[in-house]
Amino acid sequence: MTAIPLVFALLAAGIWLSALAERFASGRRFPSGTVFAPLLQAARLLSQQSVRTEHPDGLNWVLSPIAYLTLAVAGLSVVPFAPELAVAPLDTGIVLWGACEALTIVAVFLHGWSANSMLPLIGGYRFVAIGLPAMLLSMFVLIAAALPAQSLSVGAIVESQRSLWNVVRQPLGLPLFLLLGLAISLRGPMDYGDAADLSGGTAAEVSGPHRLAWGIARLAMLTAFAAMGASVFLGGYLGPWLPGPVWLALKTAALLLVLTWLGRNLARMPAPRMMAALWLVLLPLSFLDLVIAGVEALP
Amino acid sequence: MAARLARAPGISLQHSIRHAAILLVAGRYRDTDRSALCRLHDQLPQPRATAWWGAAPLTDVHDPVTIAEGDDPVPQLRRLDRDLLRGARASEPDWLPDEPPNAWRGKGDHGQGGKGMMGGVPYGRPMAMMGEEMRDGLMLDAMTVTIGPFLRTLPPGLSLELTLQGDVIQQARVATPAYSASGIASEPLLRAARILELLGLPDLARRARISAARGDDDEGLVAAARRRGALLALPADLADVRARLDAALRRGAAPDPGEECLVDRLAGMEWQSALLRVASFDPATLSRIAPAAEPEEGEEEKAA
Amino acid sequence: MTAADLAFYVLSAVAVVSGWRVFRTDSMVRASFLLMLSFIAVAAIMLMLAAPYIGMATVFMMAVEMMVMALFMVMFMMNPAGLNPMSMVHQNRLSIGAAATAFVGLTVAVLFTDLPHEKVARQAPVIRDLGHELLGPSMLVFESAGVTLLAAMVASVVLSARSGRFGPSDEGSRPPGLEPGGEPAGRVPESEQEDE
Amino acid sequence: MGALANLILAMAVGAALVLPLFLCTLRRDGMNGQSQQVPFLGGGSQSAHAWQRFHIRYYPMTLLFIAFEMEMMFMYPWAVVYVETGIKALAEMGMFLSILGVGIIYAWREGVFRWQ
Repeated sequence: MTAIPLVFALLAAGIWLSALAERFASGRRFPSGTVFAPLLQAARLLSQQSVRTEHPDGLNWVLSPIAYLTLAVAGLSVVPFAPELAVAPLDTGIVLWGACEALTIVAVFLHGWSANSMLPLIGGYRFVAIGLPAMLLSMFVLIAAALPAQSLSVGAIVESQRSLWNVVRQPLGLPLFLLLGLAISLRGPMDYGDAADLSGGTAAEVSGPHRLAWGIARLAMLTAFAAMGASVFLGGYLGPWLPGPVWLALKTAALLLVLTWLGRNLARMPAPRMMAALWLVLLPLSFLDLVIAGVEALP
Repeated sequence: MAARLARAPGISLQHSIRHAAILLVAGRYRDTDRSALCRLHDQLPQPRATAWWGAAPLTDVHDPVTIAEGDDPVPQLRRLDRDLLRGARASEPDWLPDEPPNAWRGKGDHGQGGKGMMGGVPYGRPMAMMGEEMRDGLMLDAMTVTIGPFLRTLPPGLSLELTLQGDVIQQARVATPAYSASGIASEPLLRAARILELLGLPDLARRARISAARGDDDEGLVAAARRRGALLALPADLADVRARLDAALRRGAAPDPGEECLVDRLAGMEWQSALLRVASFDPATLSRIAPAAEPEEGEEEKAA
Repeated sequence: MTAADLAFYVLSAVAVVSGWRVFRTDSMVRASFLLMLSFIAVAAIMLMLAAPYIGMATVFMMAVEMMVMALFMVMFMMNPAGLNPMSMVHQNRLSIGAAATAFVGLTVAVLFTDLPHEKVARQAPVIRDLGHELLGPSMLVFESAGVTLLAAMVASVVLSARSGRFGPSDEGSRPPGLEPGGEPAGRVPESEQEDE
Repeated sequence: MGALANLILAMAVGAALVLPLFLCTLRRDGMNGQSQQVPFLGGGSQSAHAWQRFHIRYYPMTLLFIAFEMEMMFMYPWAVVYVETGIKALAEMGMFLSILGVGIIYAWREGVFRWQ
């Protein structure tokens, strides 16, 4: 129960930080105080009208951003802030995270589908083609991380890194996991849902408060994802001197910055090529990661 | 003109009109594009405004904001934006009549305008019907859409009528040709910027536009594009696009694409690849392979 | 009534109502994801029944499976978004019969089976037990599941992919006629078109 | 049970935080004219509803994916007992994965990972 405020504090800080990092990375200098720029942007969107398209699937159009954000919260609630301090310290933590990823694909697809407009529709379908195999990758690397912990709970995975972080022990894990993070938070080289070649893809038709909600949900998913990555590969709350939640926040922030940088500085290849690369190059790499983790974990 | 905007702080050009607040009409436009311009304007969310930069306002527009061609539009745009947000300037009404594309109300079993499974015009539009497929032979719905003339990822003025099955183009037709930009020295960099944007590299695209506006040569541009995988991301069947991107970044001459018509080259291509190919042609080639009917100067962009 | 009872009734209601709505909505996409909602509610009941792994796995599996089902439903159904209202139920008499039989059969099975009565301990290591079962006594089942899945993969590729190693897989194939020996009902192979 | 209740509570709070954004959507509906609702295509138009029998180009891949997803469900319990069981677990899973690897290689030879 006490962890719920922590979850939302981390989400708020993460959203603000990544919005700021995004602005900073784009190399634009804004005359009005940079620190408040995300808030000004939010205020502008709030003052705009939310346009409806012709006969949209209204219910799903509204539900999909809400579901997206809710899934980010659900994913973050299995992440421990300190020993035994998580909203839901479930034994099946990484399975729940996997379910969140799967449902995120559904939410993004529905967002593209429900506008009844061509560009969002293509974005939604294309996202599914990339999201599904990318999800397989993340499952394999998470299972690899669960091997030394002998448990599927995120807390146990963090505890298993007391001697050595997983990022060193399983060097392939984090890069593969980051790719999935880019995919499910719709950015950079894995942004097949909301890409510029589709004029914003699933978000091409949304404006005003709706666009604000979608943006918040995307950044919330990015934050939840970074916190998960920090826990599974960077030792989560472990660290000297400072209390656990602070360490988790610091590591999350570091991963957020890495993700923002990657998202803006890698080219996106056409979807068919990416799909083939995921299955034929990256999936075998995740098998290799599993084998490395397996051999390393043998008693 | 678009290149000059890229340098301006506080202005960001949007890909979708739904994300913008102000429609900036930059340069002269063709008479044939008037209806597209009106359609685009009406899609803006309220509160909204239009600025005419070196362009003649449509005759029936009330209280137009005009900017002379030689002026810097940024201060005026910022003032306009502020006035809109404060409510000092009223939001513009629709320019097109408030009526559905087809009359439908009250028809059909539930007043939805359609009858049977696929018949009629439910909610004002018909449904897509089955069409031939050229790649895997599955007969599913073929959808015909017109994109452009003011889509940011296409050369300005170019409008394509595409028949799609999923995201693969079955048939393409040039609805209106691109505005001629042959005389402009910075054109290769602007074209490279469009390709980079399609590859998901907005920052590099902006760098190319700034370099185009300054008129200097950004030596590091090719290396930066290479580092970010812009050339690597293009698959082997887009090798011609890769060569043209490389040439455009160096402001060199592109290899000759041959005599084949643009629309024939697009058939069977996936969406992103097709747009990449369209964006990679230089204006002279484009006017040859995508036949131009009435060459005219001008550019249009939208800004927020 | 405890909180757990209340949760059980609410989740059951969600499962039943969304299952019913599957057949009342016109949109294929809505139908698929209503079915997903129904399954998720059942999965949540499983979570309450001390089956944490199976419950979570159900959510996980159903999310991707219904996603794929939605793709195919939209691909092959006329009027996929239900823009013109239509009936989602067919062969009513047969379906009612099948449903009634299944319901009676399952009810009888539940009522007359001697189900185990001892409670599962709150902290029982169910996932670990499942793992030992898979790697120990049920090893053969586990490995033959692998072979079955391989067969499923090969079969789905054979049935669905046109692009083959040796060119289009339907080359020279002739769709069956509407009546035995009749004209092909679908696309006629190009070689035969030339003959005509 | 407590963990589940907390999870649901956190999700409800999250949903409640963004819901107000859509309440103001409903309020402004009146100013949405018919010509504003036309789908955005950069000035272009679509002749029919975008909702159609959408020709997805990766359908054989989705079927392969489902088989893989099934297999994933065996891997979670395996991961938990891996260290206890040792080399035997490695061998069994290696066999299982290589059977599925054959599936991927076959699908690749048949050109499944392409846009159909």
